Amino acid sequence: MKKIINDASQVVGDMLKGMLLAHDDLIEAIDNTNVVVAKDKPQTVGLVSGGGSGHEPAHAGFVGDGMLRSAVLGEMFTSPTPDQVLEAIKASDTGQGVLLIVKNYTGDVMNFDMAKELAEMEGIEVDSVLVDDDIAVENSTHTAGKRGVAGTVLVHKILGKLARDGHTLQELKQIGDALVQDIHTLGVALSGATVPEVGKPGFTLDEDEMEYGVGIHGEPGYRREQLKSSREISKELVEKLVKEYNLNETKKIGLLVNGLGATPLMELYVFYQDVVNELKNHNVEVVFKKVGNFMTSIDMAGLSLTLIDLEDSSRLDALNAPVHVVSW
Amino acid sequence: MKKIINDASQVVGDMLKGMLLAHDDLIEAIDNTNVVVAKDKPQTVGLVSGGGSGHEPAHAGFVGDGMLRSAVLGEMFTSPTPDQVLEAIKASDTGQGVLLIVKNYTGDVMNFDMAKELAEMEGIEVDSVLVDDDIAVENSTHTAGKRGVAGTVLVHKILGKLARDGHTLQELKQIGDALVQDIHTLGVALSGATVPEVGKPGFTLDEDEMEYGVGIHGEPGYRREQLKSSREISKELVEKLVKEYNLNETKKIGLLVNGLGATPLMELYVFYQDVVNELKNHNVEVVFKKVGNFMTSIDMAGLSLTLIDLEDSSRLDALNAPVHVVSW
Amino acid sequence: MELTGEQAQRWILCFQEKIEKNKAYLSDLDQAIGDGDHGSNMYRGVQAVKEKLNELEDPTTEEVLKTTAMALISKVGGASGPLYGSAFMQMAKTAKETTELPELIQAGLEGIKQRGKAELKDKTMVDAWAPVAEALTNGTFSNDTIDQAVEDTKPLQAKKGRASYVGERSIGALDPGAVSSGYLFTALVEEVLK
Amino acid sequence: MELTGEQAQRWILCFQEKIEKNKAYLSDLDQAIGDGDHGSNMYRGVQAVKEKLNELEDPTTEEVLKTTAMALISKVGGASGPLYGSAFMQMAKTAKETTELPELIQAGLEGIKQRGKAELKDKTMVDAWAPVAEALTNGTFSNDTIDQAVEDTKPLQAKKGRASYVGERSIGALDPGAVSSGYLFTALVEEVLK
Ligand SMILES: Nc1ncnc2c1ncn2[C@@H]1O[C@H](COP(=O)(O)OP(=O)(O)O)[C@@H](O)[C@H]1O
Ligand SMILES: Nc1ncnc2c1ncn2[C@@H]1O[C@H](COP(=O)(O)OP(=O)(O)O)[C@@H](O)[C@H]1O
Ligand SMILES: [Mg+2]
Ligand SMILES: [Mg+2]
Ligand SMILES: [Mg+2]
Ligand SMILES: [Mg+2]
Repeated sequence: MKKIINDASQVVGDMLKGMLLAHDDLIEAIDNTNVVVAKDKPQTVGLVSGGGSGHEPAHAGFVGDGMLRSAVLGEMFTSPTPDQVLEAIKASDTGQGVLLIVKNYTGDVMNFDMAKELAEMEGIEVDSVLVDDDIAVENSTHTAGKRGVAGTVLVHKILGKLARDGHTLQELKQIGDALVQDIHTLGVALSGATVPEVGKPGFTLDEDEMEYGVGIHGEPGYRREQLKSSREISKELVEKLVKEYNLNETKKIGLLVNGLGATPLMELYVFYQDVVNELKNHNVEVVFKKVGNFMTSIDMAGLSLTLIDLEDSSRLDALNAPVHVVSW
Repeated sequence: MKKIINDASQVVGDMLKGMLLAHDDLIEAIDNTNVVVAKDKPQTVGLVSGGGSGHEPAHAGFVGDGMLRSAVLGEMFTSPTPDQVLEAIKASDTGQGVLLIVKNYTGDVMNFDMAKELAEMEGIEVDSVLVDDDIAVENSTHTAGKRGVAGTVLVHKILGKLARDGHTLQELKQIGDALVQDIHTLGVALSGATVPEVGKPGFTLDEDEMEYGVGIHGEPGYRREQLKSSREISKELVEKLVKEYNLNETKKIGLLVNGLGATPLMELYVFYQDVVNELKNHNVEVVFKKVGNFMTSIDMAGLSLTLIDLEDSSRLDALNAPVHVVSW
Repeated sequence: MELTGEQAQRWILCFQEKIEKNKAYLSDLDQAIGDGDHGSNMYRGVQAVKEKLNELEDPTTEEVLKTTAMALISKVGGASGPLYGSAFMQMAKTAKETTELPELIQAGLEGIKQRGKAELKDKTMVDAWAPVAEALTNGTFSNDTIDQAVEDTKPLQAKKGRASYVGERSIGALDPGAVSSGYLFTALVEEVLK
Repeated sequence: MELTGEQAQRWILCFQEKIEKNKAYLSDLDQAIGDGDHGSNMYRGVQAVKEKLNELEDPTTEEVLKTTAMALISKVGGASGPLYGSAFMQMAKTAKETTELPELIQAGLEGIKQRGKAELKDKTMVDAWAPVAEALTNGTFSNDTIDQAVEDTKPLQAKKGRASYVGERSIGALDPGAVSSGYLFTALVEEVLK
């Protein structure tokens, strides 16, 4: 493992310190927590998200006016604890209640749920939206369900804008529940991710291997095979993703090409070009696009593609609205 | 080599296509060239930069209102040719002349010089600023001189703002020449970079090795040794960099922590925190900071630290001014 | 079979030792079918528990269980934090009424099931807790109960938690949460039931 | 020793073949003290030159040299593009006055020196061009002149171009630009001076 760090067991705290020093105009931390809060707190519903660390810029990079009110940073790849989430909820409430945006992992769901219970005991209105955009996992009652991955960032952005516009907690919950059903993501990895404290990658791929359908914590995918060209990868991802939509009539969609950490921007753009070409074979009109590192998996090489249904123009407006955050 | 690409020899063109598709609101390309031009062209001096590809988001990511008017993309790590630069100059001139921002490499200098000669023959006023911020190389008449690296991005930003404000070509040249003398950078690598067409890294480092003072094309550094902690690396870089400034009195400075491609944001923040701590031992006040990937070296793991003298408040204002570009 | 506060304290401190000793093993088990952090998650938790418990003087059973619950909830995170936390929280609540061991363990099991919604044979820690709770209640408990319960998670396919993502590939591996729960019950045998 | 248009064309096409054959070798030489692209840079250039030259019918010496210059300038990039480009551009300009070989090569050398500001013994292509130009002028030229000039770049420390970054470590390696220039002159021998 080669990393520019100090103590591997302190890496989340060290990163957080650096982040706060670098962005003291936008964000601050609650003392003695790993909770990042926006300095600017209008009287609106506060959005709270978070999860394990290692997905930078998610989630702290999306804290600020027009997106999240606060982000809770867990240990590397480990859901944060309820007391930390509770602190975030308390710091995010201005009387209009708090909406939790939670990625669908057993740990996150349970820890955020417990925090919600604790906050409600303190008289704060809390609701939550569960993001489960990763179609690599089957959504059956026999599994923990689909995982929440890069599409989560689009939920932050859209609900963040609507919260700023003054929508109520109930409205945001309702809009959010519908929204997450229209966001779908699929990822590929060229290498595993190395958690600093573990010191070795979660999985290893041969020099000519890739894996389709990996999660953002090195969860296994659905197929391992020889490294394909960008064109072939885009074909597979696009074909699987468009199946999630009804494309009898031309549908307005948005695209998010997300790097997993170690993949250069150059490759993301090469891939984006192939995605656009591939989509010409399908009944869609691309009205929004975003290319970059938004929800990473530490130093994993690879990328994910997210599609979002933007037939509802308020979603598109929300995506295009200006924000004051570190990493949108 | 593991990359998400198609034909290794076509990677620059493929990337460019993706970039244009992804950012068609901001940038376009001149037909049959690898020149990226801002869609928005106010009647001001046009700034042109560029160089070999592989440094994404540099330079095309900085094209737009308030930074560059156009960027010329060479082959991977290879200076673009004079005819391409000439096209950029022609597309960037609105009658107020064009300023070239050139990184100090023999190839870039000569190709941009030839383009300047050609443009002048066509009656366009052209001047240039040479950036040589990399203090890893000695500045002697017996070498090609210091190299231009990440600090170049700060030159784009500051001169871009001043050009938008209506400064003349002569003024910008003068301001730029003074500016580049106050910007200094030093980088470290944990791994080499792999040019797609070459297929193997330009140099290799052992699992426990790092190299101080590398360039952004895998140029060798000044020392190879065992991987150090973030704290130790920051100490060495800061100590070497502050020597370039007169710090008898407290000086206002700006910081740029730049990832070289494969290094996660997490590490950049850990390092930034150490840099700030280290600078407490020196007579500086940090008034501007930036952390992210701005001038990369394909998939190299590592980072660079840039210091800039911001005693002159117009520089700070220029850095803080809003811009419409892809990657600032 | 009442559990005194002093016994409860020794029980949990013994659990801490077992987790510390088997930290790497638990993570390796989790690496195979999860994300490889169960050992470090649990270790982070029981270290905090140890610290808190050592601050208590002559605690009641309820105090020990509640202190353990709070420390685990606030230090572990992941899936196991809320699950172990809920187990100890339910035990602490029950301890207000009774400190009978079978009732306590049964309450812990209920806490886990409520929080995690897992059923028997979903290949989770429930598969360790349920047979132990039952055997204690029926008076059929022996050391073998624990080993058997843990071992029985091997042939199961995971239906809950991170291991469910690997589908059929989870068959043949021990469930890490069941193994760590096994340590909890072995500690109980060594410190209380011996 | 006048250079006809037809000879000039054969000369440059022969140069193209040599670059094509030695592409990898030139890049390897550049990898050692530069950035490993001299072979692919030159190859990209001479491919374009070949295409353009094949379009010409009965060209004059000036046309061949100018076409070569333009194709190299617009296709090579890096350091060698402008340098070779300037060399051929100066040769083309001189060809308006005279097509005597010594004068042409001398003009090429001037083009390189003007563009790159390198002196003799800076370990650049100048170290191949200067001795050849001089020997042609003095009538002392032989095949050996080329080999010797190229070989003589080995002990030098680079003072210009990318190789200057490696300082003393450049000593002992051949300069890639001198080697490719050597091919240019060998092609001249084979096609014109033979
Ligand atoms: N829904 C659930 N109900 C009961 N136990 C569960 C459930 N989900 C996961 N577990 C237990 O949690 C263990 C994994 O814990 P851990 O690795 O610490 O958390 P994470 O899965 O978040 O990384 C599993 O081995 C399993 O025993
Ligand atoms: N200032 C200079 N004057 C003359 N020749 C030079 C100069 N700088 C570099 N060269 C030549 O260019 C060659 C390198 O060319 P090339 O590798 O194609 O370009 P780059 O250095 O930009 O990668 C060197 O081997 C040397 O012969
Ligand atoms: Mg985990
Ligand atoms: Mg080069
Ligand atoms: Mg785990
Ligand atoms: Mg070279």
